[in-house]
Amino acid sequence: MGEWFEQNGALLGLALLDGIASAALIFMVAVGLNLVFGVLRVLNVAHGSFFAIGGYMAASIGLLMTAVGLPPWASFAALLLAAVVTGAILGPLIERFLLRRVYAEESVLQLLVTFALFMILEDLQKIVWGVQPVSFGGPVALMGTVDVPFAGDVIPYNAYQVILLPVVALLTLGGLAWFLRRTLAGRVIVAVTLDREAATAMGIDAGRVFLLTFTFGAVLAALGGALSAPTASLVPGVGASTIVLSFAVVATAGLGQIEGAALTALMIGIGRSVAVTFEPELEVVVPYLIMVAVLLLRPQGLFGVPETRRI
Amino acid sequence: MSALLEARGLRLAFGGVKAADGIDLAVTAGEFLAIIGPNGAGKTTFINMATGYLRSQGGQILFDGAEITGRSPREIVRRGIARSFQLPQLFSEHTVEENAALAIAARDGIWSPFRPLLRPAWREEARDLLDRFGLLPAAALRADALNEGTRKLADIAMAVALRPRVLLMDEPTSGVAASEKMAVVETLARVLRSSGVTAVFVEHDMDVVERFADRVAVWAQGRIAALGSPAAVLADPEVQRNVIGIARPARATGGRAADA
Amino acid sequence: MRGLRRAEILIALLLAAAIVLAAFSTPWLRFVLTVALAKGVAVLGILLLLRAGQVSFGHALYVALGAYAVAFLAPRVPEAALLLPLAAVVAGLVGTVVGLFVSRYREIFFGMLNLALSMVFYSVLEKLYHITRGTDGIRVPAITVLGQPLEGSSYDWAVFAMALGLALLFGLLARAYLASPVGQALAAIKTRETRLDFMGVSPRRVLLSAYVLSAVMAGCAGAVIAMATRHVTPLLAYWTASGELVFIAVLGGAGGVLGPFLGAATFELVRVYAAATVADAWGMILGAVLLLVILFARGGLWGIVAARLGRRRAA
Amino acid sequence: MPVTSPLTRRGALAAGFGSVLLPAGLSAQAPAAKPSELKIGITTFLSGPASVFGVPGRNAAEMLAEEINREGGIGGVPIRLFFVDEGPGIDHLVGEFRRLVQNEKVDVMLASISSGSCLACTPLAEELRKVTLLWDCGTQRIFEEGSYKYAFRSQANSTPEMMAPLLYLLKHKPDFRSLAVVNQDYAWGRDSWELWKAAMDVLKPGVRVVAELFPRFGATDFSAEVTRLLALRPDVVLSTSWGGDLDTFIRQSAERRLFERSTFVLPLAESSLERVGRLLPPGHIVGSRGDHWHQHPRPADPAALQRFVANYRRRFNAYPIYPTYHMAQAFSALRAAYAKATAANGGNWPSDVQLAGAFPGLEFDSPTARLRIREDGQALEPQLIGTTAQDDRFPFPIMDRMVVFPPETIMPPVGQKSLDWIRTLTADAVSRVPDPVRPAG
Repeated sequence: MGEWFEQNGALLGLALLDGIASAALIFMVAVGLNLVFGVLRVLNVAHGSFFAIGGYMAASIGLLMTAVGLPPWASFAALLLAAVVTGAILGPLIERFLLRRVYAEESVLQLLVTFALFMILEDLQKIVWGVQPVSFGGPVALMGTVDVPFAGDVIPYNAYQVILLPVVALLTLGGLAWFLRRTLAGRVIVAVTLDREAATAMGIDAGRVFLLTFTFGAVLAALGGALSAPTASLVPGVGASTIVLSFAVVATAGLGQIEGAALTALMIGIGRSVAVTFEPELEVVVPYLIMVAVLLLRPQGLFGVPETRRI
Repeated sequence: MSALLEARGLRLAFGGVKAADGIDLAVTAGEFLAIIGPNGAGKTTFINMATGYLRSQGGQILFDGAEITGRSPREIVRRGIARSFQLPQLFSEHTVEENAALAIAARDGIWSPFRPLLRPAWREEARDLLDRFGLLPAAALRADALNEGTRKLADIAMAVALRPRVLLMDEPTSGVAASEKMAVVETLARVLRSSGVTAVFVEHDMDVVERFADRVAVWAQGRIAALGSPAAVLADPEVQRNVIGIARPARATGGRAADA
Repeated sequence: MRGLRRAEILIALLLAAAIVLAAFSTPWLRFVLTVALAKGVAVLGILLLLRAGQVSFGHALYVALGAYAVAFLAPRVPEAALLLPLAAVVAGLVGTVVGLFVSRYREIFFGMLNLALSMVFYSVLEKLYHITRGTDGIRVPAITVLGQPLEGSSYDWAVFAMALGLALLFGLLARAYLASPVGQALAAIKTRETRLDFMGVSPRRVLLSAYVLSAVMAGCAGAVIAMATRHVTPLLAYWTASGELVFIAVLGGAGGVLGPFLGAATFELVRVYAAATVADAWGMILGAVLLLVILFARGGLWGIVAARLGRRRAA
Repeated sequence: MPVTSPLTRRGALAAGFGSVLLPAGLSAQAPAAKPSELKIGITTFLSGPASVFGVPGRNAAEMLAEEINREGGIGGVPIRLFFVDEGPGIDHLVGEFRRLVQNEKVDVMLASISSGSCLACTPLAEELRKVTLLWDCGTQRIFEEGSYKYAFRSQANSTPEMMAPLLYLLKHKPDFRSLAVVNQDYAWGRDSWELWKAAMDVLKPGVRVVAELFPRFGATDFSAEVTRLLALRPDVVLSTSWGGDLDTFIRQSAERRLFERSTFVLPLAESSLERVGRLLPPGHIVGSRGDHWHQHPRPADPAALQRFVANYRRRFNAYPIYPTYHMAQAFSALRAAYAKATAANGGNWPSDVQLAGAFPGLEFDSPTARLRIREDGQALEPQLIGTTAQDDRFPFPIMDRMVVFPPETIMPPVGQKSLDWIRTLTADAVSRVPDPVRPAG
């Protein structure tokens, strides 16, 4: 073991860096989904569409800003703007006109409503943005690289990926934790997550909480998409692969748990990059293996509270 | 007489609250034992422990001489201890008749995948059972369409359908309209006596206790504070102050025993 | 209620006759309907789990297992009458092992564990490239049907008949199962699982029985799909294929065993017509159809039929 | 618009449902009267990540159909196109294939981008006795493992597409000692690596393969892979990826200066050049799955290529990429086959069998070369490989030191399987690599 570390310790360190960067993105998307699931109890498949549309929107706005000659730093504003625009338009529309009509229905119907929506939005993206890969590299180029020493050499990393993304993810985590625990609106959300009946019985307007949470979740998904636009190319189907991964995170993390989502994202991100370094063929199944392993040990998810079966 | 169901030094605490603090209680075969006591004293906890829903932190539970401490609810019910619930636990998408038939099926074996649940024999037994509880008019109604009193009776009927030797009932008359309460109790008593079931029930209504119980146990702060015949126990000034004093006024004003 | 159950059989026979007629009059429909019937059988399994309130997002695993079982065994056992039960056994065995694990879980955990396992299987199919040919898939060699080496349209007819036979068989089986105590206990899992425990019934075992049955059904469906398309690829196990099964279940309606078949036929035909009209936006059309059904006909297509029948009876 | 009208197609579909049609088998023998229109079914990706190729392919088909119809059609018969999406999977594809043949009565099918789709469609073509041109899929297995009377391929296959870049590398960068591969995790990614590895082991034994990475198809982040490659410092990085995957891989490699450490071999990068632009630095080896590029150094008919490129750019605001050339090849082959079969039939319109009979030995023009279909149904298509270079006329890298490989030198003869043939190769193969073409003018 010690010998192995001597040989591979540095490699492991590099894998950790990559893992943290990719975990940051996974977290950004999954935490929104988990929040929405915790409060509305709707597993929102269209979350993947929000991610994709947020990404496309960021690329469009960013390229537009560059075209009209705005300074380079404006590209960061483009990312944020894209997320807010996407989430604040799509979120309330969908919650108000679709989800609200099926809250009383069985969960499979709610889920299928979002699935149908996902199929529709998927084709809409193709109509609006076409099928050719779209990307927007501005912010990455702007931030440049940081050199990490390795074996008498250096490995350049994108500052955007290893510094900005983790910082944004940490700020989001911290901000969310503060919001949920220290503010009234946040406590209301937590109350609804823990016990919807009791919360509504106490006079909480569940409708408003749902609307706010859903919109907030949509903004987070779109932000995830916008943040990935500078490093990845957006193609049709990118939303689909995002949503499966986010589902896995939610199930592993536990209902509505933001710290759970963070830890799960970290495990998946690092697990995958370690797999790429030492056992590449395992990379694809890492999220699923982690989920199965966690649920074997903790059937309610990492941070899930075992639901007392009330009698 | 030997005890059919017996607790020895049973202990369970939630956080700092002691629901059972060394309980010794023996239920004799054939008797109706009422458990009374202030809210939160641990009465329901006793039922939950005896049926395997909660695991005790100390002590033993014996049924028919064999230890059942820590067994699963399924195993305990198969040995002959059934229970009913303070909040009725019905299958809300099924009719009352189907609920009863499911209980009968659970007793006789549900693994007959090619014969319908409502096969003639079970259907007849279900209807007979419902008839004895006066539930026949509601047989075809979905369980989620019933009023509270009917749900309560159906809940008990399902437990009775299992043909237990001991039936543990958690507030069998809460939620039943005051005007019907005594009739319900009569029905219940008749059904249980005729099938020779031993009954333990948690109850807040002292009229019901007086009428129904052979013995009364007073549960207070996780201990059995008093045990004896209804007349003796209910006359105890200590009991009157601590337990009945809480329950009586509620009944006088609302016409109902105070719910949990 | 009884009347509706009898009407159900009548409608099933009418539907079968209509399908045969359509397959007879229009050769290309024969294939589409074969696949639709097969998917209907798989969806029937989904419906059993839906009765217990559980949604599996991984049943494509069993469809793919059945299909690959046929593809791998056909060179050695080139007989449909043997391949079909073999596929069912393979799916049933895997279903039992997986079921023992997932039947402990409910709701999102149940759904996602199923999804995870099907995705792991998908990856295995892709990774074991030298055995499975990866995404290129495997061609199913020519097989005999009841000893007859068939070709062209007579082979297609045989597979169609097999699909129709399976649909009827499993339709009746599922009907009997759902009416039985175990089947009724499934719905009890959804509404009040703990009570089952206090009645001495293991909810886990009840769910397991439905799970194994659903795996067998999906396996048979996969076998028929393999025999009909004569080419199997890992895409059969992808999560979207599982999603499609749930989609069809909801579209058809979970209220009766005819729902899956109504749903599957509608799904396939809408997709064909949508694809013929706007080849690159069929997803949007399917999505819109599903939305409309959920918003305006919550019982699905079977719900609409049943309501019509009920009204006529009442009138 | 002469191409498709949704309304009439829906009508035709409705008419087909319920009308009693002849059994499919008869269509091949049906008397061949000259039809009023020539119906062509085309399967291509219209959804999912592979629509990156599928949609340009369809665009090219629509453009070509219009051009052909403006000139009076094929043999005087206007053509009409029917598109099928490969995205939903094999069962949908097979159903649509049957519908087009049996209900829409298409005369010819152009099948598939995905090799899996082609493998499913070719036997179907035989069963339905319908001429099917494999217009884009790559797998060499089809004509090496089976023989077909109705299926033909109007472009090269994976073997020459991998042999050409390997030989180019061996000729122009002969002293590399280590190599890493980063291919998409699906059949093409695995297949292309298997071919490359087998040939490399024969032609340059002893190359150390330091990493075999197969990231998920459709992956959006290659950071871990790039890190691994930066740490390993292989002399050569091979990637047969394409589409969004390749764009992202190039982008992340460029940002992290991996291009400075290793020479990249990207056999499909032609399709990404315009999008990745200057991110892809000079000095790396790229190919285009065939003999096509808008700056082709020596096209057989420069005017034809220019016209094709200009028309496509005008219409779709992008340079044509290899699927569009492949589509043009399929149309050209079809046109030539109809001409040949009609001539052989005494000037009368050919039946399905007669049309099929025209393909073996058929010669036809691509925008850049004259191609021939061998007797096994496989076309002989040259392969163009070049090295990236900067050119101020373009906002993206162009190819320099371009080599056009004659097809016979980079693929097995009829009847021999690729891996068997590869084992017979000698170092001679490298010395026979042609010199780079000097662009005319």
